Amino acid sequence: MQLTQRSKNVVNKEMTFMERIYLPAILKGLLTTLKHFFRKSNTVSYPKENRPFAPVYRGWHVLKRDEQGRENCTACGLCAVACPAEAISMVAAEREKGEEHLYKEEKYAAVYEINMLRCIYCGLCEEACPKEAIFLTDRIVPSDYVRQNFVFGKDKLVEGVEPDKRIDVSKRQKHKTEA
Amino acid sequence: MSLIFILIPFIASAILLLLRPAGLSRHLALVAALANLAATAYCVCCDYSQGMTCTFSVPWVASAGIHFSLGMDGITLIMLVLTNLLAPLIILTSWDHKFDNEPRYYGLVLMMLAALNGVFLAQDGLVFYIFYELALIPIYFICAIWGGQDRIRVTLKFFIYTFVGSLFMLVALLWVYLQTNVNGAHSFAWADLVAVQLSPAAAHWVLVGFFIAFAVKMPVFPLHTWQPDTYVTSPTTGTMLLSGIMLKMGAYGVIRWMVPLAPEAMHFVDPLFISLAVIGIIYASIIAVKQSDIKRLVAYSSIAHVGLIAAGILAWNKTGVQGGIIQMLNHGINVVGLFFVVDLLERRLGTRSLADMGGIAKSAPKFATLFMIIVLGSVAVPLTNGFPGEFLLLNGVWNYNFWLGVLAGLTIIFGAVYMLRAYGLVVFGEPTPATERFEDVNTREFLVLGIIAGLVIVLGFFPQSILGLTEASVDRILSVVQF
Amino acid sequence: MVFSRNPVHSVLLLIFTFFCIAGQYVLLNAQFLAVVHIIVYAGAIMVLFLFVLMLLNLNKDTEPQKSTIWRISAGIASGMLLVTLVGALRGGVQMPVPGSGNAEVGLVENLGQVLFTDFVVPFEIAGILFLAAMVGAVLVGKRDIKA
Amino acid sequence: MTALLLFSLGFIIEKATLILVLFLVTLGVAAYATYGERKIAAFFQDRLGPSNAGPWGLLQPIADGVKMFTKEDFVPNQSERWIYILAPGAFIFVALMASAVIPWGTTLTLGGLNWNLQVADVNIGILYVVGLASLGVYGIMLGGWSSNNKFSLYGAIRASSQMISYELAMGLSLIAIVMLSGSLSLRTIIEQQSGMWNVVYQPLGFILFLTCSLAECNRAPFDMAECETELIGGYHTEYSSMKLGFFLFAEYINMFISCTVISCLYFGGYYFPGLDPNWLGGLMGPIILLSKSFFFIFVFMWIRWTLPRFRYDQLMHLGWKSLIPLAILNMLLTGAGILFFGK
Amino acid sequence: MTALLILFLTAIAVLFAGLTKRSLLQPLSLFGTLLALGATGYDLFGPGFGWGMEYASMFRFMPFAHAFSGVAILATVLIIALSGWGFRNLNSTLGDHYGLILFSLTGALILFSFTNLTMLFLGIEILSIPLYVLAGSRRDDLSSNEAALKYFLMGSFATGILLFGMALIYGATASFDLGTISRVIGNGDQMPGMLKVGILIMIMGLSFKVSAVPFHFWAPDVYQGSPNLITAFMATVVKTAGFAAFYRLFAIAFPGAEGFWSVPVALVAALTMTVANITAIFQQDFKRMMAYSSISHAGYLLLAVLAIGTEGADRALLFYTLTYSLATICAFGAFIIVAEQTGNSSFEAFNGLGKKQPLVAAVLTLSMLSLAGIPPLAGFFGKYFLFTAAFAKYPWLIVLAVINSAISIYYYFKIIIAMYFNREDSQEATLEIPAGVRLAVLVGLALIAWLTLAPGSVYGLI
Amino acid sequence: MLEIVRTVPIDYYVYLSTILFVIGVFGVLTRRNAIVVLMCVELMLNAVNLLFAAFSTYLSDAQGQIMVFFIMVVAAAEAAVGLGILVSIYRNTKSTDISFLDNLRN
Repeated sequence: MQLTQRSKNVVNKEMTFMERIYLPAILKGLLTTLKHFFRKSNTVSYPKENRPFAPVYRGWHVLKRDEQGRENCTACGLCAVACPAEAISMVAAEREKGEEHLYKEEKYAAVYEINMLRCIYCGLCEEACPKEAIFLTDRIVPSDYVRQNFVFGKDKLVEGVEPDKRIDVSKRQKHKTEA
Repeated sequence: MSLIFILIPFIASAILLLLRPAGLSRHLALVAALANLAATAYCVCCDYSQGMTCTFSVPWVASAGIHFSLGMDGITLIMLVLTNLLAPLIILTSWDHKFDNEPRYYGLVLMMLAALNGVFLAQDGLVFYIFYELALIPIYFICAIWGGQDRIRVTLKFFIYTFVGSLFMLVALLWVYLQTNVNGAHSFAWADLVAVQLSPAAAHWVLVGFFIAFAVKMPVFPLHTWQPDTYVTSPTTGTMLLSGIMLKMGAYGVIRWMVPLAPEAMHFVDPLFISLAVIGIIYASIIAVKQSDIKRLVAYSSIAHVGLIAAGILAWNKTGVQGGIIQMLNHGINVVGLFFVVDLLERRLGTRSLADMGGIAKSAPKFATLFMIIVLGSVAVPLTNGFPGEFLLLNGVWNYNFWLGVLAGLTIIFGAVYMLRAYGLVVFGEPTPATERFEDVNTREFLVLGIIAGLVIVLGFFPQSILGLTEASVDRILSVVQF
Repeated sequence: MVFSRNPVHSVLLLIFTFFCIAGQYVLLNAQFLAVVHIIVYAGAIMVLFLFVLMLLNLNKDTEPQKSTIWRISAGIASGMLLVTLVGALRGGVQMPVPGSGNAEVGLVENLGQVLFTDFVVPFEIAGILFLAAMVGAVLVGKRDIKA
Repeated sequence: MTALLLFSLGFIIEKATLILVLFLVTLGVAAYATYGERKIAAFFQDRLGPSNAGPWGLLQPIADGVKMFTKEDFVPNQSERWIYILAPGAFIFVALMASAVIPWGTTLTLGGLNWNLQVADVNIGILYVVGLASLGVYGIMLGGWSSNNKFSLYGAIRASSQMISYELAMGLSLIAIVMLSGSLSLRTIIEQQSGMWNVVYQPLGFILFLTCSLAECNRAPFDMAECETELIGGYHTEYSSMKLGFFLFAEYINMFISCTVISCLYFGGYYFPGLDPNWLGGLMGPIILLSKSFFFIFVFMWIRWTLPRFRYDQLMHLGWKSLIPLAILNMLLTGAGILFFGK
Repeated sequence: MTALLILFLTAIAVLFAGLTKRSLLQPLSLFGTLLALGATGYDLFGPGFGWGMEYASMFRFMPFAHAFSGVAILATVLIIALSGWGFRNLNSTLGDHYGLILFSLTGALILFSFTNLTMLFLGIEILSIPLYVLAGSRRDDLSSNEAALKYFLMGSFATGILLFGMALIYGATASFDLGTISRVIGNGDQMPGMLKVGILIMIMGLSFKVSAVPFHFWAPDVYQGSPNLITAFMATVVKTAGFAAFYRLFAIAFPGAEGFWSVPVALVAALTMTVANITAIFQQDFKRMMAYSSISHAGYLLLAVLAIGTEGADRALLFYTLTYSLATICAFGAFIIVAEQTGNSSFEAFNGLGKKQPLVAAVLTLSMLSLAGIPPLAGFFGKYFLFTAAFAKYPWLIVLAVINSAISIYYYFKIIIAMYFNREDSQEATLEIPAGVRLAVLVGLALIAWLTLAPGSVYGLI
Repeated sequence: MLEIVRTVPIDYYVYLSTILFVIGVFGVLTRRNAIVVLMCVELMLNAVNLLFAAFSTYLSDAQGQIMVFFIMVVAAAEAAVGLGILVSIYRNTKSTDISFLDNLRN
């Protein structure tokens, strides 16, 4: 019964004399490695230099604000529903008076947490979001020693208000629109 | 010719031991023994006045001066007569016995016969020694395999005793051998050995060495302790071989080897040896008187008689030596007769204790008569065969030393006492239930006992025939040795 | 080396002794011998010892001592042997010293000359010896194959 | 008398200087061999290798040394303390000793003085090297054993049995060389190759010797002793700090010496066609020799990063069933050659 | 030399054959040894090969060497003939066994012919080293292991001692050549202390090797623990070789110093026979008894060394070793059968053997009698020749020897008694005697018989 | 050169090797671990080697050194065989103490 197309019949055939003295094979191996010796190195000296990312790279999420610096997220929960790894959890809250400059709509996420250890960076939350509030970026999630620290709250997810702290997601939006 | 005496029994023995013809062994043994007897008879007719005859000599280990040489003179002839006459008788005495592994038994007997003949015929020191030892092995097996109670311990004692004794002889023989010089080499030939002039000290030790060997064999007090136990324990055939023939090897050795080889020191040691022999006579006689076991009694009587033979020979004069030779023959005949009687008694009564016997004369008159004749021969009543021998022996000792002669003479009295006491206890007195049913001798037994009794009487009447055979040889031996 | 409780220490001390002996060889102008000594003894034999010790894992305290009496008596015996030998050899070392010797005997050329001319038979015999020892070691060391 | 004294003083100074220089050179080469190893490994694997410490990472060995020295010096509780401490020392000592008999060049004229570029021209030089190689086992065995750790012990046992086994084939292949040159002195052997290198006559011997050298140095593919996948770190699992450093260092020194010996035995030592070793006041000789041995160091590393590790039984089979018979065959062929064609 | 080469080549062939055809091993080794025996015979009786008789003061094959080689090879032939049965349980190591035995035999041959201390040393080692292994060849049997270890430790200890003696002698004489040493010693009145000490130490070392008292204590354990056939080999070939070497060394190298060494050797001989014989009396185990017996024979054999210079000392040694070897091999051949049947090596194992297996019993009886030196068996002649040779020099020692051989009867007869007179046995003979064993034993017996009838044929050889 | 070597009297070498030898003998007698006993034997052999080498140099005779080679040969062979025996014993007893091995002495 052939289970796979790639299966190969093993033949214990007697080796010929040339095979048995091994030296040709060894020399072949040495030549192979020698070829690599003169090949250009592939090393990228991270963090001194960064490798350019693909436009579709999916990394550290960001919760976008609009132009006025209000959070887009309305805590609708669609992203959490869409998340196959169940990494997203949130607590919704009602916008109080005087908070209009903070939240775009009446409802907002008081707590928004993504467990980065569970997240599989599939981008479905991004797809699901009706408010263009969540995006995956090309930032790499930094390492840490404590598991708890990988549960990212809003402090790590929401982008800054100041222009220089804004995170550019234009490429993804473009990509998204294309899609 | 001489080789025949050894070859016949030896071949027969080899056949018996190797091929084990189950039913025929007795017959084969008897035939071989009779053949030997016939050869002896032929030899009796030779002329022995001119020294050795029938010599046979082949180099054995030429480079070491050893020759397989045999020869015969009068003395040897008497010993051959003794051996080959008794052998068929001894085989006949055991005819009715049912032995385990009969071929082996008769094979050993014949091997012993060969060895004994070899001892008497040997004209080479080492050949003598070898036969002397070879005789020991079959008798050891005979006694140890078919013997009575406690046989292993007793026979081992016997073996070691005699073997150790003869090793002393070997050492002495070697010493003399190393002094020989025949064209720059050593030699074991009798004549060469005798020709050696030893220093007195060396001769002294050589004599002691030989004496120990022969004294053990004969046995002479105080080296006799193996003997009664062995005689009692052995099967009767073994006892007969031991007492009838083997003892004589010692006495023969004294005549042929011991004294001629080292006469230089005889003066020093002879008194001691003779005294020991005489002490042995008296000691054995006294013990014999006290014995209640008839086999043991005969054993001790044998010590006493042999002691006398030893004393007579050691006196080393013509009467003594002649007496010794003739007495060896006669004692052999008598003691075989006595042991046969003892065997008959033991077989029929199941005991050897004198206390359990008595009154056999009534139930077995033929037996009683023949027994009587043998006993008379044994106590050396004139006109029986014991008499001339003992007379000459006593005469010899007497010539050597009056008091020793007197002491030795006691043996006659003691002998009469214990033999007749035993005879009386066995044959006369109140019969016991066992002895009442005592069967008289059957034909074969009668034949054997009859022959023995006949010999007792015939030899008693014509001692001169034997003396004549040996005289020349004895003279020669005595002349070889001057001291 | 003799007194050490731990066999491994004994081995090390013995190796040290061997080095000292090798030094003596050098002093005796027997360089070839010295190196061969190091190769054979330190390099092969003692490694073998160490190897077995480690394989069998015979650490210290696995070896009980022989009784004191035995040790003392052995000490006395060997002490006496020493005294006797030294006493007998003292002043007795007379050798047929040749007047002018050849200092080059320890050189490999000379040794080779002697070894492969006069001593070639023992040399070949030594080959037999090795073969026998090899077969023997294999025979005794091999595990039985349970048939 | 004074002359003699002066002579011996000069002798001592000459030799002492030479030893010192040699010591430093050896250590330096060994140190940079570690660097080279990492660099070359990186190149073989299309990487860069150490590059941060100094230009192209050239100060990496020094940084490593500093790191080694400052690490915690740890002696396991259940170890044989003194042997544990002794072992790395013994190992590196033996490794350093070997360079004494190697003739680094002809005579060096420096400062008006003639320096003989060989510490000791003993007439049994090659045996001396073999002897020291055989002693190398001790450091490993003692280290492995005294750690009181079964992985270490296994490593030690593997290493030592491997070294013992391969020593035989090595010695046998050496004999062929000795037969060719008729001398045990390395100097003579090199002088003998001023015309033609031995490798031409002894290709098989060279391969055997190379293989055995690899095994003797515990280099891949024969690095059973430290076989990380099975034995953690092999015989030096328990070692840390500079004791570990000694072990590692000694291995590189061994490699350096092996490579030099190979160059001397098979590749003409300080001779190179067209180059006179006496150029530059005699400095050319050492340069040639060192370049050869660097080349072989490179080859060692090349092999290491090419061939996978042997299985232990395969290793022993190779040693006993292939190399030794081949070495004997080589010996016989050489003998026959000498017999028929003369030297 | 021819014989030696044949043996060596046979050994190699056997080792190779051991890898493939195990059934071929015994015939092959038998063929090789017989060939070697033939070669020896050709050298000894015939015109000889005329080559390889001598080399550069290393060895010299004279009639002495040929004759002793004959003895050793003959013994080995018999042992190999026995081995078809004795080794039948060996699986993969059979070839090694034969090979090692043959190697050991080559060592013995060297010991018969050496003329140089180096050869003596190497010969002893080639003789011994295979035996260390063979003694321990029953690897899962602790007593065999023990035997091997003891033999090995004592053997190498003795080697050390022997070498120390050699070193001192070398220092004093500047040579290993026996002839040269003898010339340096001269008539022995100018011996330096070192030489004397050297000779004494060599006596010690050789005494260890031939297991003479007081250096004998290893022998009983080793004999008992080793496999039976190996014990037989040790007791015969090794002993022969050891004594031949002892004799050669002292006869060629140290005859001048006889006044010096003869008293110590005499003392060793006296002690050896006395202690061994007395100890043997108390033994309950056949092999152990044989061990003590062999020690006591060592004592007698030392007489030959003492008799150096006397006409016939070497012949006596030859004859004695031959008869002793034959008798011992026959005894072991019989014993192997008994031990196989009863699984027991004590004297009780022999009970009733005389009935169960008359042939075995007869063989054993005759060999015991021969060992005891009872006339007219060959053993007697052996003792006789030895004693005669040494008589002139040491009469007291001969007396002692004679007394000792009397003592020895006691323990030899224990076996005979057990076989014929102890009847408390039950089981019948269970084992068919294999043809090889029967043949070997009968050949041995025939040879004993031949030596009995014509001792001169061997005695006059050299 | 020879004169320099000979400035040390040969006696010293004899004494030294005698002492080494006796130490070896002592070890053989007292130690119970078979391996150590074997090592003591090696020590004895080395003492002998030293003596041979010393004599050889002082006598200017190569034979002594040849003998040393043979002794080394034998020592190596013996070591191999001896350790083989030890290993086989160890398999059975888990010990190399020779005094455990007295079951043959009844």
